[in-house]
Amino acid sequence: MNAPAHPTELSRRWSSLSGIDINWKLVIPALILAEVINRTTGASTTTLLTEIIIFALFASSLNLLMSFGHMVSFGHSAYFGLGAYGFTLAVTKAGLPLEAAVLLGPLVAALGGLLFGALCVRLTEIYFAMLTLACAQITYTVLFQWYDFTGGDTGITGFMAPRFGLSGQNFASLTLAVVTLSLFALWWIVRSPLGLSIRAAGQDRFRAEALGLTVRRVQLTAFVIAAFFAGIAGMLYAVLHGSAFPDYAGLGLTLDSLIMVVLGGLNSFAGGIWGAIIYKLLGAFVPSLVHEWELVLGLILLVIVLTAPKGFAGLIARLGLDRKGGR
Amino acid sequence: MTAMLSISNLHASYGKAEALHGIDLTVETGEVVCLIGRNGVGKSSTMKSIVRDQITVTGGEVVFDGASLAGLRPYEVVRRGVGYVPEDRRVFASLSVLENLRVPRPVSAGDRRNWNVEQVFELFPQLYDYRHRKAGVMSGGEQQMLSIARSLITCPKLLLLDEPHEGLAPKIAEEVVTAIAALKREGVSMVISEQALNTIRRCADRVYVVDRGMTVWNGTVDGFYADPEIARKYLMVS
Amino acid sequence: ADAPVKIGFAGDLTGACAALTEDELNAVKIGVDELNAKGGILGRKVELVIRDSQTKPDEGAKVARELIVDEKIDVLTGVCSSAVMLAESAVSGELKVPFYATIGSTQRANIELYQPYFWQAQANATMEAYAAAEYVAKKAEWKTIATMGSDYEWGHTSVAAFSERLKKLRPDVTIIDPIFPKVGETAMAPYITTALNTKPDAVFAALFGGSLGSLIKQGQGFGFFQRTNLVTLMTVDTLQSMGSAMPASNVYGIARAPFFALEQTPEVKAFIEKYRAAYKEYPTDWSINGYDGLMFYAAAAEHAKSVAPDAIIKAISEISYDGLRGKGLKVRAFDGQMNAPSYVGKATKVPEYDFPILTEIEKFPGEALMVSEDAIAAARKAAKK
Amino acid sequence: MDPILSARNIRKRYGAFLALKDVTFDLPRGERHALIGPNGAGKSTFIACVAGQLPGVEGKMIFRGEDITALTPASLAKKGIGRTFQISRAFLQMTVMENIMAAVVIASGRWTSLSRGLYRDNLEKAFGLLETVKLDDRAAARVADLSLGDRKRLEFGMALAGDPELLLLDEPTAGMSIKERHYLMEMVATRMEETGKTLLFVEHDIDVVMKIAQRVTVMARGAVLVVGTPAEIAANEEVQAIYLGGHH
Amino acid sequence: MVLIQFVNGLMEGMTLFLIASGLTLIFGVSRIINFAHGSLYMLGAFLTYELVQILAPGTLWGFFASVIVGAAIVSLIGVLFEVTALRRIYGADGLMQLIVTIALVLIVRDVVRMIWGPNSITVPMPDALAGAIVIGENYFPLFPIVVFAAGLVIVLAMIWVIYFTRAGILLRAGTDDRGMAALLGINERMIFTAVFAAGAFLAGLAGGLSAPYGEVNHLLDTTVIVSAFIVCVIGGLGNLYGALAGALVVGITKAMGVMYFPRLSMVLIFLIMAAVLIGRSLGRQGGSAR
Ligand SMILES: Nc1ncnc2c1ncn2[C@@H]1O[C@H](COP(=O)(O)OP(=O)(O)OP(=O)(O)O)[C@@H](O)[C@H]1O
Ligand SMILES: Nc1ncnc2c1ncn2[C@@H]1O[C@H](COP(=O)(O)OP(=O)(O)OP(=O)(O)O)[C@@H](O)[C@H]1O
Ligand SMILES: CC(C)C[C@H](N)C(=O)O
Ligand SMILES: [Mg+2]
Ligand SMILES: [Mg+2]
Repeated sequence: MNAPAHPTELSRRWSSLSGIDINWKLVIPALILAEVINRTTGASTTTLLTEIIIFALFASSLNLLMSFGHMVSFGHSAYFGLGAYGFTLAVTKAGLPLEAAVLLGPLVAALGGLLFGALCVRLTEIYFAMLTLACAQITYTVLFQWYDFTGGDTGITGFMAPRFGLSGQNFASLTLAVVTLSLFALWWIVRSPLGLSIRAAGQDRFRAEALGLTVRRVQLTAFVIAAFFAGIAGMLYAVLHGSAFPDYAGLGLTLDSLIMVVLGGLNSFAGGIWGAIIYKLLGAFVPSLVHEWELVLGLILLVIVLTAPKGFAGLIARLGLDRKGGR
Repeated sequence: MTAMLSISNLHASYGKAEALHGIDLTVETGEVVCLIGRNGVGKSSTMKSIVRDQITVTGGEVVFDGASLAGLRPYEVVRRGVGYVPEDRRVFASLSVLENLRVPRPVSAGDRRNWNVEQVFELFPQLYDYRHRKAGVMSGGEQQMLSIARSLITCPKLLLLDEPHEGLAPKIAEEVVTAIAALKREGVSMVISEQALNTIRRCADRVYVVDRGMTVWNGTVDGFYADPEIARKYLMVS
Repeated sequence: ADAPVKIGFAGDLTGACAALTEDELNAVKIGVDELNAKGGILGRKVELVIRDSQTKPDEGAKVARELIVDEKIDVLTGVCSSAVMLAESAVSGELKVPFYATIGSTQRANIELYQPYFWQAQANATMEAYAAAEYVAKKAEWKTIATMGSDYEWGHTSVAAFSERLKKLRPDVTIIDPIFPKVGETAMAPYITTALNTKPDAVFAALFGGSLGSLIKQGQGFGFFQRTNLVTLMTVDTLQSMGSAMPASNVYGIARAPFFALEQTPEVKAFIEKYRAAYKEYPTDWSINGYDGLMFYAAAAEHAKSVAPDAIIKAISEISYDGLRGKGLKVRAFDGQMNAPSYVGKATKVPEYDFPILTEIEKFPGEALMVSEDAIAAARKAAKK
Repeated sequence: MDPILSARNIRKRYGAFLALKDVTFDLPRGERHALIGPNGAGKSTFIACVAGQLPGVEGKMIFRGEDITALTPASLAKKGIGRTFQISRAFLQMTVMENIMAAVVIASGRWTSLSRGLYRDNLEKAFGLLETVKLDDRAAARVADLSLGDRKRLEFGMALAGDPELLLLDEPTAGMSIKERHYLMEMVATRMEETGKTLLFVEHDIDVVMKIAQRVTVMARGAVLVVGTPAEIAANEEVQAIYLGGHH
Repeated sequence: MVLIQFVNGLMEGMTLFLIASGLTLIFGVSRIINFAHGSLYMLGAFLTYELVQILAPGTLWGFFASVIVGAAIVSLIGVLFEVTALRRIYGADGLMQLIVTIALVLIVRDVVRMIWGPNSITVPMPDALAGAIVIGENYFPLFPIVVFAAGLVIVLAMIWVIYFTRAGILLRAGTDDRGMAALLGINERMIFTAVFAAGAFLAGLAGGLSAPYGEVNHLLDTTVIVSAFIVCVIGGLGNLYGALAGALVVGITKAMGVMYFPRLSMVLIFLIMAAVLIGRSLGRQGGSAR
């Protein structure tokens, strides 16, 4: 029917068909805005900003699994915790220089992801989720109870100057840079053939296998990548506060990250970022405004979910504001 | 004869995407009407609009048995006497065959035939043999039989059959045609979506050709075959 | 007028420590009102700024930082959980703002994690366990003691300290290896069975909250309180919530500041009345500690004639303070530990109250329980390694 | 002729039910072979056995001289066995184009690639497949939004992406109009013929079988009933009795 | 000792089953992971506390009446929640529903705290159940035995309804494909509301029944929900027989674990869960591969 199209014509058509595009018109002002807020406001806003940035990465790493790999993890905090402890212990126990410790944290998280992931990808759906939960709880318990090594439930504090001794603002800028690069890497992965395979494996494993994809291996790859980036987030968080606690690998943080991804918008790359912004802002302001903050936060969550059942990114897409929120 | 079903200028969409843009369809009481058309033109969507399955009706009228179906939920439509066999079968995978057949709400059929489990087993003996098997593990054809059988138990006045022969071995397909003919004799009206019109030729009264979300032609089966131009225009792969 | 003196309360208002912290905060509010009625601290109004650390260390560190940097508080307090306490203490040390604890009580804050802007305005966990050991040691007929503790820092520290002191005092006593139910465990039957199996004369249990209540309630079905004695943390809130479910005898409780056991000075009576009027219930140990801790800070400020951090830190070890918990409370400069007393007594139902109280109480002055400076120094050195 | 696929005494049990009873079957290289039989005869089960999708299969399966009995679906796909499913399967939340591209990428074996150059290299092939199955106007549609017939076509395209040595089609044309059935099956047949590849397909439309297949195997109740040319099969009385019914 | 420990385990197992049954029921039918299950349990306990005081504290009938009335109120609350919130997002991703139930957790926790304060309360044990059966040196506490019996009754009732009545068939049909159930004339919304009512009732019942035996405070929700999940997962979510088996396995292993692996108190059940999950091979059914 059609005459064979010109190669550039083909690639133009392809990119219009496979777009999870970066909307530079939104991203660049957002980055500038973040930096301006950082430089012009007080210390606690800077801390909040830094946390939002860190959690944007954490939630996005989970989002890689959930939205693209269709692997719902109920234990993603494990890798956040491993990143934080990997870094912290590298400093306190191994006495490594900071540069090395900073790398070690995410690597430990990735290793944890490899170990646990190898078990978890043998299962699917809710059972996958539950095994990730079990793995995270085991991680949490080890951190909680291994006093001699991890400091137990009171965590590790005071081992170094928080933020490498940088000023809050400078550290916020550093975090912004690291997270932006990481998010870019995640985005690159999602758009690459690997990302396509991850999505394929998640959507129909039987179809994917019949095409020749070793589904477990792809899923394990995704798991390790997600763990690695969660580890970067955990490491940054430990540096920010100059401490590490077992809670970093706890159920609470897992739930937070889930809420972020879902609130932000499943099936959208930007979902994790939106979620981190919204949920962290709520978490920062609601408790300081009302005593019954859990009640109010619960109600707000309810309202958000009921008005935007596709998450915030879905809402944005509906308003036609953002191409990133596309699919 | 009064119309059992009359659809006028029906528009319907999935989310934002409109799939039907003007379906007109009338089924007289006791009549068997066939929907034909290429893939993706809206045959299934038409049926789904009648029972409000997944699709949202955005315009037009659907009158069934003298009353409008507007604003009804699927189960209410079905309780008024519409039976539906979806194209993708949708058997309850974790239920046994027997349990699948116990799902439909038993209705009193009035003067129509009161289908019960024994009777559908007579129609499809293979189902009886496997009555304790989980529906999800049955072969494709077996599932199709079950799906048809299940809808019969709702004792419908109007039966919507979306590609009922799909996946059935020729012999069983033949039996289904016989059953359709029998149902017709009992006064059940039917809308059948069918690709292989010749299978259904024996019992169909009229044919509607659907194209791009609209009904573009209707007439008797013989009329359809008399005019090869129609088939060329609307049924050929583009 | 001068700017107000700001008290930053970064407490565990939600989460596992909520109940204790709320009692503490209630009393702190009374204290702030009293101070303001008297003209404030150094003539400056006192202002309370409250944040919820959610019983999460990182959240605690964050709100502590926010209070110090943005709210410019003069002193930080409020924590209950030891883990949050350590996290906030680190921030206090980094930003050099005084911080004192009135509930959270691990001794690690005095040892390797000590920083000079911190003090514990209550007996720490180790001291309380020592008090229990002293009390138990006097029960000559108790020869076998079983031990258990909540499976976290506080439970482990307490059991270890108790065993260590008791062994010293009573070499003839057999101490059974401890068992550690997980934090918040409420299915205590297996632990009860295990403990009873050793036929102990008493069981020392470093438990609180849900685990403790469950132990007492479930124990009765096993004849626990006919077969043995229980020595455990028994603060006023626990006594109240147990109410009629408290066994008639054989329960011994460690407490920090049970209102009925305090010397009933006019101040104490007035405080109890005021608290009851405001909150329709008796003040708990946590309330009294919270109030006393605040007043101690006010006294230190008056003494130093300043709320400047270094002046305060100097003052706390110079003054001797007379509070609800008795006379002569002071903080040891070496590790920031206050010589606060501990109480041990027997839970008994009495007609005056609709909940059991402690009787046959023995009060242990802080000095008798505090770990010596040498020992602390040695522990610090050991931890460095 | 040396068979590309040779099944020896294949037996598959579902609980107490014996779905395949010692099926022995040889498929010559390059042949177009139809598998027919009553519903529940075990056709799909047999296809799944060949594609390695069922656990606990007894007997021996030999593909291009190699024992493949215990291999996983993915490794079989890499060895050159492609398939479609009776109840069509695709990546529902991806676009039609992405589905095809995923099939191409996976078939190329370079799924770990982070380079989008791989897409560029395969664009022509992907768009070609899209056109072959006549879905080019639906390229941007989410598969979940496709009609059932369109999904079937997509499956065709995906199965062809790996240029399999042996293509297994399980009722590939169900839900299509007669014209389309013939078009698609002829298209596949020609493609297989040109490249010397082998086709095994399950089909209930006897006209399609007659036209496309060189030989036909009839299964019933888990066993092979007869094997023969289409004409022989159509004339076989037993086949008529249990499968075709009186009408044909 | 081993025997008593085993009995302890059985008793705890049944309590766990009571907790988990409602969760698994709701999940089984609606695929919703009801995070608020622990909150409903907690409400059951607090309502029992209130009702016992109004009715007849200490008496057997007063206790059971309070538990049942309490559970009924919880059930109403559950229905209210289903109708006003959950129902509106059945079409959305399942995780959205999870978030909605998490929101409910937050709301209930604060409301409970506002009404009953943060301190623990004690529900008085009915006098008749306070004792124990003493055989030689062994004590078998009466109260858990009664809870065990109640649990058994509930298990049998649920199994009967779900696997042997048409109502049960409709429930399971709704699970498989709620839309299709509607297309066969079933008012599927009613099914879901009814299931939610039943699940909430079971949660309230479990909360009320266990209240006198442990501490009741506003933190009960989290502990309960985690153990309920574990039990359901070990048994296979949505599977009643499995939940029963899972509950007993967890109860008994925990009890035995105290004797044999005291250091593992915190992780033991997670280790069991992981082991069971890993042990369960990925079900590759013929149905899904055709
Ligand atoms: N669930 C859905 N969501 C969005 N769009 C849909 C959905 N189902 C069908 N469509 C679209 O609606 C149009 C009509 O589809 P329908 O299923 O009615 O076609 P059909 O005539 O039954 O075709 P076939 O013969 O292939 O079954 C198609 O273009 C299809 O892509
Ligand atoms: N997992 C299973 N458990 C029990 N029986 C099964 C299972 N899977 C398939 N069966 C039965 O095995 C028989 C063969 O099924 P199969 O799908 O291979 O048939 P088929 O020949 O492809 O039929 P159709 O033409 O209807 O697709 C059927 O009777 C089916 O019910
Ligand atoms: C019993 C409590 C006062 C112990 C406190 N939660 C701590 O961790 O120190
Ligand atoms: Mg259709
Ligand atoms: Mg088949």
